[in-house]
Amino acid sequence: MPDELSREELLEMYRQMVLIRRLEEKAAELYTAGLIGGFLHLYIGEEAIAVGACKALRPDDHLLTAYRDHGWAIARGLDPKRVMAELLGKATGVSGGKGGSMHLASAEHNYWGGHAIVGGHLPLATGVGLAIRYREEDKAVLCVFGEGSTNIGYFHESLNLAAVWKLPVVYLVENNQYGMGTEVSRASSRSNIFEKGCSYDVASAPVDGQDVLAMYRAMREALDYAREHGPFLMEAKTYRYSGHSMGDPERYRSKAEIEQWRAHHDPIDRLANLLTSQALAKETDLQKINRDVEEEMEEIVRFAKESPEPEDDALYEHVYVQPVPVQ
Amino acid sequence: MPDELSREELLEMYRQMVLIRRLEEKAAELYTAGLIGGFLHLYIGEEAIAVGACKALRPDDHLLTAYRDHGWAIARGLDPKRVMAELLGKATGVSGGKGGSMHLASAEHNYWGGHAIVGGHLPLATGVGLAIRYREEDKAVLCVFGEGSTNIGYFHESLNLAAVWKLPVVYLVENNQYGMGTEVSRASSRSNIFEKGCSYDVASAPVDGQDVLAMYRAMREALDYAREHGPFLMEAKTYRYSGHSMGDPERYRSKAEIEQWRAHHDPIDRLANLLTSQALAKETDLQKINRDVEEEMEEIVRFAKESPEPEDDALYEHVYVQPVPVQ
Amino acid sequence: MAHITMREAISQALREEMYRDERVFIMGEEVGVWGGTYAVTRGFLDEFGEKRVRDTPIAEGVIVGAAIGAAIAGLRPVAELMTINFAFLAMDQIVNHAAKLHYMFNGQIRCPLVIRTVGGGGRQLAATHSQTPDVVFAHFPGLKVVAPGTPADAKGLLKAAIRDEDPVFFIEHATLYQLRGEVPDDEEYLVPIGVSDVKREGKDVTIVSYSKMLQTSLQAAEQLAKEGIEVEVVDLRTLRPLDMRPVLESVRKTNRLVVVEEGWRSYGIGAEVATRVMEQAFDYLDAPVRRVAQAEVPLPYNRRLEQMALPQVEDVVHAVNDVLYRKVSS
Amino acid sequence: MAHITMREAISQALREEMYRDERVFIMGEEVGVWGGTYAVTRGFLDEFGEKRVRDTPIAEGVIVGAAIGAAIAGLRPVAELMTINFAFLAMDQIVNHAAKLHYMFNGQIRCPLVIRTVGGGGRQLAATHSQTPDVVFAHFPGLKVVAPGTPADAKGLLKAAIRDEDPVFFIEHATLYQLRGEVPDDEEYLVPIGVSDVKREGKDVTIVSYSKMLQTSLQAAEQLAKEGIEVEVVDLRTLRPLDMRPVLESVRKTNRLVVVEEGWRSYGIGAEVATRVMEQAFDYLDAPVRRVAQAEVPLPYNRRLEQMALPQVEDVVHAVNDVLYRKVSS
Ligand SMILES: Cc1ncc(C[n+]2csc(CCOP(=O)(O)OP(=O)(O)O)c2C)c(N)n1
Ligand SMILES: Cc1ncc(C[n+]2csc(CCOP(=O)(O)OP(=O)(O)O)c2C)c(N)n1
Ligand SMILES: [Mg+2]
Ligand SMILES: [Mg+2]
Repeated sequence: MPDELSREELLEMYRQMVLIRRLEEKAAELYTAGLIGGFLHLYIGEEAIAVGACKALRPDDHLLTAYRDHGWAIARGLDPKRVMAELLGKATGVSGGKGGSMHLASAEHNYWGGHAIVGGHLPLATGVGLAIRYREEDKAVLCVFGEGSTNIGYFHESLNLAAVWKLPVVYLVENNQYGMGTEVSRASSRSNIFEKGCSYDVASAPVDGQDVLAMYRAMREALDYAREHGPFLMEAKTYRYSGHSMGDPERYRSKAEIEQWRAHHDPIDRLANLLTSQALAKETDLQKINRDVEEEMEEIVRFAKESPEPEDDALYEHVYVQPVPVQ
Repeated sequence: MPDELSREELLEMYRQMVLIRRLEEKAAELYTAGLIGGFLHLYIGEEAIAVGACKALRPDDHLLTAYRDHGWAIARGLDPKRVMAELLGKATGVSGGKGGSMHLASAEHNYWGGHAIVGGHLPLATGVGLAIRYREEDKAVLCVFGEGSTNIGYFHESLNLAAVWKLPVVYLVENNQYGMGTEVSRASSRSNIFEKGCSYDVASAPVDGQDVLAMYRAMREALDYAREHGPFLMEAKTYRYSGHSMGDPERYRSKAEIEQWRAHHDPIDRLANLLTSQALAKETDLQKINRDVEEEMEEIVRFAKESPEPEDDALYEHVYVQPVPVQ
Repeated sequence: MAHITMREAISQALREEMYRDERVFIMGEEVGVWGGTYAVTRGFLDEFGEKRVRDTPIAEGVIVGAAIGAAIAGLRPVAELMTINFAFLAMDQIVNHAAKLHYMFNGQIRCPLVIRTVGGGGRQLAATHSQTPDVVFAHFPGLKVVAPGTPADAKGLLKAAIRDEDPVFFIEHATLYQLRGEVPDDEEYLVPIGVSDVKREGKDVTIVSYSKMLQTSLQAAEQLAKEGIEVEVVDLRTLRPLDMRPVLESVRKTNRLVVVEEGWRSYGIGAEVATRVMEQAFDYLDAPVRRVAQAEVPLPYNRRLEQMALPQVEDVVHAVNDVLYRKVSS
Repeated sequence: MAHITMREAISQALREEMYRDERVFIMGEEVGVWGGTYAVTRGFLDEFGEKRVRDTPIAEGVIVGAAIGAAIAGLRPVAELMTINFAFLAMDQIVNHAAKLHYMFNGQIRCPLVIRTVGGGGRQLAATHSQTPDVVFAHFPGLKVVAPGTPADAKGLLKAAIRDEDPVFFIEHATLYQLRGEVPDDEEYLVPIGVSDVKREGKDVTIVSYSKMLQTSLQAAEQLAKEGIEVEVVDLRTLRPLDMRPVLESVRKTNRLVVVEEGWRSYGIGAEVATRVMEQAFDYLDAPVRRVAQAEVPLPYNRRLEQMALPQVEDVVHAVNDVLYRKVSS
């Protein structure tokens, strides 16, 4: 049995990865059908990162991510029905239909969003870390972003500040090798992103982002390190199977490259193999999970479709917490 | 004889350092007398950096600096009379009295300013480097800034881009140990700034900024490296004797610390000692230079004081190169 | 003349200028291999090579800053910011550097630079990706700010911008790329920066607008024409410097003014236009100026709410009826 | 009541709120050891310690961003940006994040954050360090923008800002710190955000202004009073949300309006005020609104040129005479 994870926990991690994938496949369908608008950034291929990392995250830890956030929302425990409802812009959505795919969040899960400005949430996460130190809490922040986002000033300013103030933040880079269509080495002076910790004297390490258990272990250690010492920079090597967002012409990579990853590095297959090879589950157990997820998906989609649109008044709500006295 | 520098060249470097110092001492006087307004950032104590570096710079290389720029302007060969006139806001000033102390520049010297937004000129210098590569010229850019400016996003974005595109830029950090009143280790995760090259895979080295010859040698190499390979990050260790700007209460450091640097690390004394100890100059030769500079200073101040103010029309000139057809 | 899309017109302008002048090059996120997020530079990488079509890291500050530097050193960069929302990450370079260097150094430095960017809402991209903050950039002397509303203007103005000696902030609209119109093939076809243009003549009411809202206004004018109301539509095209002559002439004729903009009302483009009309044609106004603008909320993702917040043809029609004191049952 | 300077009033507000609420802390460049570039936080480091008075690196983006993050997590940060010119380096955090998170996440995120900063020209700091771009921040829904013009307002508004649940952009003026005035000692003395205030009553002309230009306007009013002209001076105090009630009431009485601001005229504060008056009190205006504002150039270093560009008391007097159609030999 790997680590201290029980069979049930491992099966639950498997289930989550499958759920994320199914939910996104369904979302792609609904997008094509015109029920989802705006941008839709799929996470398919990267599921092990969110599921492994969130397994290591404590409930009272904090999470901030980029716009490629469906997997993170599910793994963090948000209700998949309300996630799907958000994609459809419904009042029942986690952000009331105002945020959409890129802006999932849930205050009760300490999940502070889904952010669409590249790198923009790194300073925010750094500030959440500051609040933890300020209140002398035993918590950490997980801040997730793509490798393309490490070239922007915010990365530098955040890692430096976190290092100087020893803030408990794990900066997790999902290195899926492309930022939109730009291959990492064409935009970044280091293709091994974890090496960028050195300027800040920040501890860092790479991890196989296709291996949910490796991800879990590395993240648990990184979070403990962050709580005790300060920032940690982790690079998860991964790959996205779909385009950057829906409608990506994908001129920047070959079908063969994608196929190679799908065939040999799929995170779901990998966990399935581990489970069966170590006799922790039978093929039929996994099939049952797959079927359960399919069923759940129907309920998720039904809920989202049948949910009401936001009221007209919602347009003017939440501009301010505190309305002003006059005007 | 150190390197290939002739006795005359060394004496000229000595003269420049003395001129910079006298000019700034005079500027401080004129500031107190109310003839100079705004901010005035003195370079006293750091003269060896500009003089050594500019000696290594070719005429057709480019230079951009921060607001602590008097020394750089002089060392780059700008007319000291017109530099002083600029401090007094006169029409004869290098920037027509519109720029002031922080914004010295001279197109004919490829000196593109004096910039007052911390870090703001790093992207500009990077772009000048891009133009050099674009036109396949055998030139380099020298971009100068303080250690406090290495914590801002521009530093990161610039070094990364220069590394990816192999641009011929030497980024020179004047580490005078304080950014205004903040000691380097309180703001920067690395106090040895040259170590910040590692995230970018950019070659880097420290140099003794109080030693004009070391500075010259290191800069010559760095410029050659940049022309051939790409960016170089150099850190000159130095110290400013005066406050950050005029009127600095200097609560952040002790008088003893300043005295220690003045007494043991003064760049002018150091070159004087070298010249006399190696019998390249007699005490009286140096005294003669000092006297000549004093005399020149009188002429400089007279010129600046007697120069006319800009005409009223100057207010509306140079908002645009190309006025628009109507309005 | 060719009947082409705004996208093609912009592409054409870039291509022609790149052939005309070796110093012109393009840099920005996804302009090369991808072909431009809005497909404006599709094929350019093959045609001009990596030197002149440069994919950059995601780092708006240095994209604009390096473009300024290259301009200082004598090149003619066209820097692309994927959307105007990201221009805020380069705001210091745009307003503190590009807009000021020429003045501050007494003319010694020139920044002949074009920053192309894409603004506007209506695509359900939510609050951070749907803004029309054009006015914010137009506030700064030293910058020129251009925002075309037709394919022909887009081509002519972009070519003029590239040839201009000053920094030009060039705002395209995300939902206008498919708009078609007649565009001169002429490689010397230029539209001058800083000249407003009457896009439709009329005698009853003046509408002032630009960019996407020019199209909305023209549609409203069309609709009103059926009811016998002749609307004159003036297209600002350039927001800084602002050419008020055609606006004033029109208002002196119609005595009624509606200003239509996509951005937020408060401190928007409409306020400046209205105020200048008041300053310079006070006695000609027979009714208070009406502004049509975006509801003052960050734009929501939900399609219906988003459309509620954005100015629609009916809002323009309504405002025109208002300044005519027409009571219309709706 | 105590007769103290604006600097002392602001210090007092900060100090009182820090004692009142453990969650309030200060972060920014040189706020600690140095004691604040404008000496506002002198002594605070000793008094409150390093935890609550935090010197930061020079990195405006993360200063504001980390403050937002701390606010999200329940603290009450007062982030200081040394000058408003550097706010452009944090523009994305201010307008794309602070102003939008509450809305975009449907109320789940709150940013009770104050960004204190310092604007204004007149100190020969040249183009990049002398701006008054207040309007640019006031354009964004989701932000509250405050700019006091008296010591009492500075204290009361800053305390209200710190207690406010929304992000407040608080603009002080670099040349007002020495201004003295009566300030209540009361620790519960608050001035509500979003309420304009009549600072001087009069019946002949209305001047609308705020911040430093409030003082300039009051001086002009004093001077005009000697010539028998009674000027009413309305202080906006808050630029967003904008409270027009006292302005409209005043204009309905005086029928004449001058708007005085330090920033550039085009797309400035004056345009919005003038336009709203036209929209809501069109028939009351007996003369076109006059704007007094900065010449549309980047501010030069030279003192004389700089002063030429900035609005002076005489400019205000002149504008008042204009709207009164008074011919005055000058
Ligand atoms: C500041 C900013 N610039 C540009 C964009 C447009 N954009 C959105 S995602 C993206 C690529 C990001 O790549 P990466 O960080 O590697 O994340 P990935 O999408 O691969 O997960 C870009 C350029 C943006 N949203 N924000
Ligand atoms: C973006 C920005 N933030 C803050 C300032 C204010 N400021 C001017 S100089 C300075 C300190 C810079 O220190 P350093 O880079 O070490 O240069 P030094 O003055 O020591 O030469 C600061 C904070 C500024 N000019 N620009
Ligand atoms: Mg990526
Ligand atoms: Mg320093």
